[in-house]
Amino acid sequence: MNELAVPLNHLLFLSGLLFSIGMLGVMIRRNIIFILMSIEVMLNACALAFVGAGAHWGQPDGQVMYVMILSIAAAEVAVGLGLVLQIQRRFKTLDMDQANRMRG
Amino acid sequence: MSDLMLVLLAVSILAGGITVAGVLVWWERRLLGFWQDRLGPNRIGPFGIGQLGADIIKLLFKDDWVPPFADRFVFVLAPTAIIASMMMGFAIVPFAPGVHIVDLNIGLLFFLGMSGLAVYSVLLGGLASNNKYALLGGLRSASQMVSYEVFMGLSLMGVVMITGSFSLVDIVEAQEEVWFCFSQILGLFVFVIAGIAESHRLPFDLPEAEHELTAGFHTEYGGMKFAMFMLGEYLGLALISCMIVTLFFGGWMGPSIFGDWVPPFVWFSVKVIFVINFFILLRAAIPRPRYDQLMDLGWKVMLPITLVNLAITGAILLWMREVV
Amino acid sequence: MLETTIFYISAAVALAATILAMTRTNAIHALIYLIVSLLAIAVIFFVVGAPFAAALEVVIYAGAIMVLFVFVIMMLNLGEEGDARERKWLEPSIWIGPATLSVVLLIELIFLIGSVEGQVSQGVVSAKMVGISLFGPYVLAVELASMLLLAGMVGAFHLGRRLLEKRA
Amino acid sequence: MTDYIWLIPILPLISSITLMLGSAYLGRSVIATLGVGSVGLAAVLTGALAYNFLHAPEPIHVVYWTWMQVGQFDPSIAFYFDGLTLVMMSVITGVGFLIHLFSSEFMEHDNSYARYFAYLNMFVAAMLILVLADNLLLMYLGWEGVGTCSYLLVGFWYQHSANGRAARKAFIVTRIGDTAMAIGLLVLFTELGTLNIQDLVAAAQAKWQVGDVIPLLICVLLLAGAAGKSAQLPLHTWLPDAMAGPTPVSALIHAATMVTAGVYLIARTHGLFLLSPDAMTVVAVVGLLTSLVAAFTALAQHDIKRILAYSTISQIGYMFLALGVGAWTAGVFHLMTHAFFKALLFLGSGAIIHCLHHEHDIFKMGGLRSRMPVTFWSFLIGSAALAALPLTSGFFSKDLILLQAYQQANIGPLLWVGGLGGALLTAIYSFRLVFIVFFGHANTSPDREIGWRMAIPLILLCALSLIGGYFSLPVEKVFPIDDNQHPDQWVELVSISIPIFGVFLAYLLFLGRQLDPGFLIESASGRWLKQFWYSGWKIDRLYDLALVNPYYWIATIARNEPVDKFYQSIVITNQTLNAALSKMQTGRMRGYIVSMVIGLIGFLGLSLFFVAGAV
Repeated sequence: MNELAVPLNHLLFLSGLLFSIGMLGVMIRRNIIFILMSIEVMLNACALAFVGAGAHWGQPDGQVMYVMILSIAAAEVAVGLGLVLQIQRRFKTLDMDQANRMRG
Repeated sequence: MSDLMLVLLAVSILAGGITVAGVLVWWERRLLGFWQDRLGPNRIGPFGIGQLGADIIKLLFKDDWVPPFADRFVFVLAPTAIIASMMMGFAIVPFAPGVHIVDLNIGLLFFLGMSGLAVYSVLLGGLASNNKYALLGGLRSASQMVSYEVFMGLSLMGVVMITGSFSLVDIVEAQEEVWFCFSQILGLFVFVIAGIAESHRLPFDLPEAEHELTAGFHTEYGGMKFAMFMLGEYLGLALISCMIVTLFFGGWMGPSIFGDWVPPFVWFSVKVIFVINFFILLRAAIPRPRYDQLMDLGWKVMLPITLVNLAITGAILLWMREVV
Repeated sequence: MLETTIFYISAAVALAATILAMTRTNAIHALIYLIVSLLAIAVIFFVVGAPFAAALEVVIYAGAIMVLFVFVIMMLNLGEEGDARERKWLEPSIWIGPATLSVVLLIELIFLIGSVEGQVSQGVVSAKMVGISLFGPYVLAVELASMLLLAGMVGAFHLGRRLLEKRA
Repeated sequence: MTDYIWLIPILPLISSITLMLGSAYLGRSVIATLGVGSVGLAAVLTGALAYNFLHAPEPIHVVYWTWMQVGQFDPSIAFYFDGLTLVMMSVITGVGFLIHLFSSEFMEHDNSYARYFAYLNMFVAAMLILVLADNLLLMYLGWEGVGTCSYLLVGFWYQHSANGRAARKAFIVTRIGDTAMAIGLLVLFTELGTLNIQDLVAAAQAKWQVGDVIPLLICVLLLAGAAGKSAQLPLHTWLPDAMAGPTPVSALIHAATMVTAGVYLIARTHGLFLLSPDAMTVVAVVGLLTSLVAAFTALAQHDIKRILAYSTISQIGYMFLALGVGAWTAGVFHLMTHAFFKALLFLGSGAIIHCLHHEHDIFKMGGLRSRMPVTFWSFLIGSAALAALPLTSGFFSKDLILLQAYQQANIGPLLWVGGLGGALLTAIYSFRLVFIVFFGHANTSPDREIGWRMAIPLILLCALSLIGGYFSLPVEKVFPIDDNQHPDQWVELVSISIPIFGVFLAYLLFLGRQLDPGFLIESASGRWLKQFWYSGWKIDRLYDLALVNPYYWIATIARNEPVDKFYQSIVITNQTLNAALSKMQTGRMRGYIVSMVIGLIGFLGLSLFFVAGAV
């Protein structure tokens, strides 16, 4: 696979673009499920950057970080979706702005 | 292998896979009839072999109807997912020395990934039908398949530990001396059961249990789309059988007492047919468990067994490394 | 050159699918696009010589995490009225501000990344190498990850269990 | 043949862990088999080790792995095995096995059978680590391990708060000594750069002259640790209270093994003590004073176990006396014989208590001679050995100590006279116990006779108490050879005759009643003295007045001191700021996200600015 001729910064651009899109999604959506999905996109963008950098140096460290991100994502989704079910049951809606009772 | 040969092989696997899946429908019904003391399809052609053609004609010419309450985009997408992923899964199966489409260094993980993607077909089919039975069937299959995927993956790690590679060719070659069905008997046991659950074949076909859920996730499907689900299921059966043979029964290798006059591909086919027949026998012989029993079996029996298997294998490997 | 082409095609697919996923009103459709985007990223991983990451992306991200999403959406059973509401929530007046912010961030990122040089691929980093460094220098991180997963499992169980008990 | 040394401490440890984890699932017979069997197996292995060692008496040093590595400090998990270790291990596993066997019947009807054996096995493991350790840090691990087990076992019947109090007292008082010992270890390490005992002694002898100050300091600190663990003056007050635990525990921990750890520590580091004659004199004086104080106290007690506890303190005082006058072999010898006969006495008292419904008061017993013959004979033999009557094991060891004390350079005769006084008292109180409990008329009647699992350890320990004096310890290579002259004949004669005279006196006083000390006891000063001795020379009271109460007082007034006000103000400031900042919690998630993004953009902008600025 040595004939791959992609500059590293193209890959990082892709990662940055995905990250921005995911961030935009987090900011504009009100449905909690979409917010969780957007967070997944952001995590994936980070993972892409890590793996790309690891590939650039030919080191496994990037993929190690990818595994860590994966476990974070898995834990986050498990807890997050549990919360989604709870919110749906308590507020009868998935609107993030309705769940605003925790304030100072 | 040249590119042309590769393309030919790929095409023949695609065509062969679909044909085999079709033949399997007939073969299963014949065998079931035989084991359950009834006749099975025997009207059309010798031994009822023409039944296959009749079924195809019926399915092809049926009205391709999408229920108005369904989510059309997802409804149409769902059946293609299982066919696509199962077909992709065949890409890594080594049928004979050198006869495989690609020898991935992550072959086993690729197989796991493809069988993981097959979940979507059932899940999305159930969801898009907008039907209570279909939804329940989809929910059941999602938890069943996601759960059993865990031990399916874990049960294979013993094999990977012994071989030191995810490549299926390496795994087959590592069985030169002794097949892994002896050293990995626990892994084989779990993998067979998880394989049945993954392809939701009869003892574990809770997602489509007729008496509870009519036909489960594919209640609303008919015609060609239904045929694709069926095809996907039989392809899955064939793929799991190929994997069992490759991982635990030495793949294309035969017992050495037979010498090498039997071609490897024949060995492979014989073993696969044997395993498929075993699955059909299971369907004929074992009643369906309750859904909670199925999940209990998975998390409370299978998972501990796989973990014990992993621990034992690891300990023995470390010990052998110390000794050697 | 085949790999390079594949890379750019997958990048385009990933971007398009992600944008589509972020703008759908139907959660299931958005998820399907997201899965496509993940698969495209898996292909990119494979092409840049990280087959292990690619396999994990398919097995765990697309095969397990996204299944959980679908699962939850099935349990919530969002109807047609949900779609209409989502459409109302996606008015330009809502997203124009955040979009500006994102674009500013993107521009900054591009400036920062722009100075990076070099090619991506230096050959394949095999699963074995990843495993060796996971259980070698990064073993503490593995332990931490296992703690995290345990905490996630306990948390999810706790949240879900209360749900079941209240219903019963 | 050294391969299996590690098995000896590991076996009880594994059994202990199994019992802890599986206590709910195991039957009583399984628990007993595990608990007793593991120690029995360890004893068999120790026997095999002893057989090998006696044929080829070379010290064995096995390094397993480096425990930790911090700069120069790299203690290892390693065992050092020589004659002294062998003696200790034989006592721990041999006597320990007999006591475990005894316990299996004694505790049979207790609800926490598994917990008991788990603790007891853990104790044996920790004690073995203590004596096998090749460095002082690993030894300290075992040292604290036995302390923990002692705490757990003294408070074994924690349902009564008094037992918990006794356990805490034992723990805290020994902790005072342990802290001193830890400081001693730190000083040793900073001075010599190693904690390995053999290296350390060699380095110390190379570095310091005899009589230097630093060895004196180290020795005194080590002595404080030893005094805490071995219940020597002034840290002895925990041991009588520790009798709250089950009697076999008292036999194992508070008579035969743990309390002798201090003796072992000093014997093990005798190379350091040889550098500091002053420290040795302190050891001898502490030992002598302890032995006298405890002997007087034992004379006035009513509780059978407290008598034995004070007797233990007194006997360990003898061992310290021996160590202090440089009679290393005699001290360790007395340690061994004392383990035999004191375990015997404790187990005998355990048998009595077991059969008399937990009666502890000796004046409520009596006439048990004919009804509990096995116990009677074992008690008689044990008391004879304790009183050092000729031909018993105690005689050989105590006689050796007294003779060597006489020859000590400065204050030898004084130590000898003190020791003789102690011996006389020992004979009196031990036979007072025998005469009151087993002779005279019966006040209570035992409801059962002991079973074989209690009888066999008693009989075996009887045999050991009788013939233990003929053992010769394989410690010639460990300790410097005594080259003392043999003292005059009359010294020896007096040493032998004093215990016999004591027994005779006890007979006159408590059995024959030819001597009636009534007028003495009834007099005002006699009553006061009796009360004084009964309360253990009022030392507990003194500690309460001098230490405990002032501490409470300081703690009470320290609650409202001005420094606290300063910290209060920090708290108030924080609370105010927190109230202000928590206004920012609007509860609107997207607000948070947007502010995070703005912050991110700001930081990236800053870094961009600096990158650009650098270029």
